[in-house]
Amino acid sequence: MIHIQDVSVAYPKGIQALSGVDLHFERGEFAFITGASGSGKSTLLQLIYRELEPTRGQVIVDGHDVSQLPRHRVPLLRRKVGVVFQDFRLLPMQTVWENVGFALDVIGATKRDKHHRVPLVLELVGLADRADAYPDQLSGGEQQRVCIARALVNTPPLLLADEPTGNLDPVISLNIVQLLCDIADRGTTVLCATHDTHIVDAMQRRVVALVQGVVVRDEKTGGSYDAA
Amino acid sequence: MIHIQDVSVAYPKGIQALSGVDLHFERGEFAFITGASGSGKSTLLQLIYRELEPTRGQVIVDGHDVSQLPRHRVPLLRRKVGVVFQDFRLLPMQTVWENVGFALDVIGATKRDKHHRVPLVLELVGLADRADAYPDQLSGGEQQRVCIARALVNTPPLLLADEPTGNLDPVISLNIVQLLCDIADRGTTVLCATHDTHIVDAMQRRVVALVQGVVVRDEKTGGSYDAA
Amino acid sequence: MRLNTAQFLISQAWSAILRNGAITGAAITNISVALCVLGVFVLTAYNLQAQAMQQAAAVEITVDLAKDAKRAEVEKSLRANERVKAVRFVPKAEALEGLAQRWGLDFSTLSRVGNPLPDAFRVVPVKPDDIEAIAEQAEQIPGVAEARYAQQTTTKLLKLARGIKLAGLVAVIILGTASLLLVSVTIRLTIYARRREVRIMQLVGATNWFIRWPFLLEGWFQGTTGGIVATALLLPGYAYLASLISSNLGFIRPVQSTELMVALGIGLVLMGSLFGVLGSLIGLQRYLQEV
Amino acid sequence: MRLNTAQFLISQAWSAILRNGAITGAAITNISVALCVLGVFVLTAYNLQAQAMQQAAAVEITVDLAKDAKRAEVEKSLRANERVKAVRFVPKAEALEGLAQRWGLDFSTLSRVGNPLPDAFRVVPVKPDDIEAIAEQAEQIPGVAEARYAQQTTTKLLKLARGIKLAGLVAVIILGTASLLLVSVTIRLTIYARRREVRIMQLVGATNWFIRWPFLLEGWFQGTTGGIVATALLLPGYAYLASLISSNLGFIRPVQSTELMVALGIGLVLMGSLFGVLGSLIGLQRYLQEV
Ligand SMILES: Nc1ncnc2c1ncn2[C@@H]1O[C@H](COP(=O)(O)OP(=O)(O)OP(=O)(O)O)[C@@H](O)[C@H]1O
Ligand SMILES: Nc1ncnc2c1ncn2[C@@H]1O[C@H](COP(=O)(O)OP(=O)(O)OP(=O)(O)O)[C@@H](O)[C@H]1O
Ligand SMILES: [Mg+2]
Ligand SMILES: [Mg+2]
Repeated sequence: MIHIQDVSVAYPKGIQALSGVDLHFERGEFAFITGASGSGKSTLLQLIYRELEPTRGQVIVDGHDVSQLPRHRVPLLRRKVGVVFQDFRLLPMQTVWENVGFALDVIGATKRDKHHRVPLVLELVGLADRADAYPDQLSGGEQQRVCIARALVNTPPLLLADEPTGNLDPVISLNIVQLLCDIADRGTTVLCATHDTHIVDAMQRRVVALVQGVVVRDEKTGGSYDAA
Repeated sequence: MIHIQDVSVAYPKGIQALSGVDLHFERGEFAFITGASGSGKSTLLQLIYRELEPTRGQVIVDGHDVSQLPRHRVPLLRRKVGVVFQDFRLLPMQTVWENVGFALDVIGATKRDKHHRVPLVLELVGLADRADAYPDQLSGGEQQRVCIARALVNTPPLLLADEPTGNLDPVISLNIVQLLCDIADRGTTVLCATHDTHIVDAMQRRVVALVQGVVVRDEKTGGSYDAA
Repeated sequence: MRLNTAQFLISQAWSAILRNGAITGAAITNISVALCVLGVFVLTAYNLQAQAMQQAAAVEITVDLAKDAKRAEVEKSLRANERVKAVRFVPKAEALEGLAQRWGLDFSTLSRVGNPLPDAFRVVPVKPDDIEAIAEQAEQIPGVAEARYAQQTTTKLLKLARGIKLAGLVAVIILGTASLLLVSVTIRLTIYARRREVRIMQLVGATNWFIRWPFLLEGWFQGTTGGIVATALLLPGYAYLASLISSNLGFIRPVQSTELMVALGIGLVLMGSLFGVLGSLIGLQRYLQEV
Repeated sequence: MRLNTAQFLISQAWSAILRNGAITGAAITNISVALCVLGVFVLTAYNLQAQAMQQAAAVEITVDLAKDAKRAEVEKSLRANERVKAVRFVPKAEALEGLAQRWGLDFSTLSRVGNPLPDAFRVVPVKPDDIEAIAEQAEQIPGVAEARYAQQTTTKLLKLARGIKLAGLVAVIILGTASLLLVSVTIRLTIYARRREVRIMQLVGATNWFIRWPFLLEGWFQGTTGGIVATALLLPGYAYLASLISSNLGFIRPVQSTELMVALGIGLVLMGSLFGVLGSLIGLQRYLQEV
């Protein structure tokens, strides 16, 4: 599903966010991306939904080289990728319901479909009763859950979750990650960047660890023992 | 230092964020505020720096009733309170250096003072080499550390940290919280809202636990055993 | 685009208009002001030109008859010209009386020494522009001694009217451009305020047109409303001013044509819509550039 | 405010201007356009009024002498009036010749029957407004039979000039208000785009004035730059247009006074600064309202 081949990303001022990263993820695979703050986790995920292009190397998603994608095809790629952004990125003038519904509007879903699926995912993240609230009327964790709901609602074949539990308490966190695992088991590829060692330890799934932009560890199943 | 007396906060649409909260914090005290997502931690902190006024009850900070404060005195209160915001709230058009410096500019610090103290706190949070970056050129954890640096830089007598380690890896997290504890031991009152059970367990400090806006536990020293 | 999507985009635009109340209001204010100013300019130019034309239209041609002329035939020939609006016979006695009155002379003395003036026709042209041609043609008529008119004054006034027309056109084009600038910059500012939203929509997989439509509709709404407000301010204001001028400066007759007013109103509203849509397109382009 | 703080606030404003390049540019564009339009209006009104005054100024008073008048004494009395600019003697023969020419008559026949016209002085007033008073005073002078002038035309022109002056003033006031609106709404939009920043500053403990200063300076900068740009566009443009009109429509003499240009330029720049500052103040107030 995802083939990252010898990818490097350099930001201006000589900041090397990723160096020679080689990673391959199968369809339906679940993987944690761990690493210290600033080690390149978000950068890695941004490559996949093409918020960023690699300075060197290739990122192939679902058979297409992402950097070769013509501009008008980029939205099509993004519709196949659900993203939980580290900073949420909710539309401030839209309610929770509308924010989640937007991901369905974009793919041209019918009204009926929307009214069926939006409440479902809101229930899943425990926000059914806050559907009419605007993002700035929510707590940090609630906003994060809206973002998760939006990423899930159109059941994309690929799910990228950047620190999806940073603002959530341990119980909800575990539920959410369990949910992501279940989704992966039903055929969705899930990459989850996280710092939460508890969760990594609990799941015993594939772990990719980054240190200063270099993959230092990639194990099929594992804990967080040297993730930091 | 802080006296919260029978405080309730109700948001519109009947959302009761806090109910009858009675809490007292001494000068130089360190306390964790724990609780599930949406339990009212941020609301509690917002009362203290008067982003919010209680629907009922009194919040007394440093001898002044915060809701009675005339409008023009509010900035003076806020200068005595360093806040690590859950959503960072960095000025997007200012560099890291300027963002941190702004807290000093506000109190009219001299240029010399600024050039002395800003690098110091940036060093403390491990961002000395990113001083010239703008917030959107930083990773999530780096932004969070800038916010921490800004809260610390003018050594306020009161420090409120709302989920200060949500985007940080375990090692840095522990360092930051250790730093907060050290600051408390030197006489600053520190309240730290967090979900991180590791850290709460490691520190063995006062823990206030909220459940749906009600204080269910307040122990002088303790772990996180029933914080969720 | 499916009906479903269209519906969604319209509702999207409408709710954005409502929720961004302050900013929508600000944009509409700016657009109204810009269009209002444009309208004032159009009306001013139009009136100035009409005024000059009116003055020129007051000029008559005096067609002096030869001693042996056949009055009826000359009159027939003059009236045959379709560029002539009116023809009036002025006997030489009347002409002399007019002369005496104008110069404050004693008419009786003057008429005693014999009237040196000829009989004449006063000819009013349909269009002041034709005055020269009419005079020339009149001189060809047998029995006409001379056709005279206040040549200097008339050419001056005609030149002036044409100058004003040209200047007005140039001014309206310049001002139209200025309005377009004002409207599009204003809408660009409203989009700037929401650039983060545009980015988020892109990241969630919206195509550029999916993002554009609501903004276009919003721009269209703001522009059209601005045009309507401008018209609503301008037309009654102008009508009031015109009646004020008519009654206080009787000799100036401001243009009070319903057609002009309707055309102006429609013009302003259309310009508002067009500029609103264009402004949105231009304003968005920058943020849609980056994928 | 300590010098230190002042320095900081200025540098703050300056860097905001630079970093918000796009938005600063947009705001300056809008402000320039608004002020330019205002300037065009001022110039138009000024020229129209000057034109009407010029026309009125061309009117002379004809002072007819009585048969027994002492020419030298009358001339002395006329010249003694400080409201009189020029006095010219017109002998009756010259007057008759002029009359004959104007009416296309045979001068020799006319003069043979005796010249019925009196000797006269042609008097030019300093200010057209004084024409009535001068005529009245002239009639008091012994030896003067009558003082005549084209009363209808003159009063028309004077009324017109006054009307234009008033209308121009009203238009300039309305347009000034419109410009203020445009400028302040524009600046309000730029502030709207940065409302989050205002909130953050408040939460970090900045006083309202500490937040206001950089925005005021920015507004001042945008307004002043807008005024300068407007002046830079308007004055050369006007000079070009004026010379074009002078050479093509010789009888219209556009006002080409350096003082007027300087005053207009200064006026526009000052209005820009003032409106920029006011716009910032008004625009910010909303966001500073909430503590
Ligand atoms: N736009 C940018 N310009 C310059 N440098 C950047 C930019 N974005 C990220 N960086 C730098 O690249 C490095 C990797 O960033 P990235 O966001 O991938 O880290 P991360 O692993 O997600 O960290 P965190 O856990 O703190 O979110 C960091 O040092 C960051 O400062
Ligand atoms: N402006 C608001 N309007 C309405 N409801 C609000 C508003 N702000 C917060 N709330 C609600 O109040 C409750 C408490 O919110 P608060 O932000 O204090 O939670 P929290 O403990 O900080 O949660 P988290 O850990 O997720 O940040 C939540 O249910 C939230 O939805
Ligand atoms: Mg990250
Ligand atoms: Mg919170």
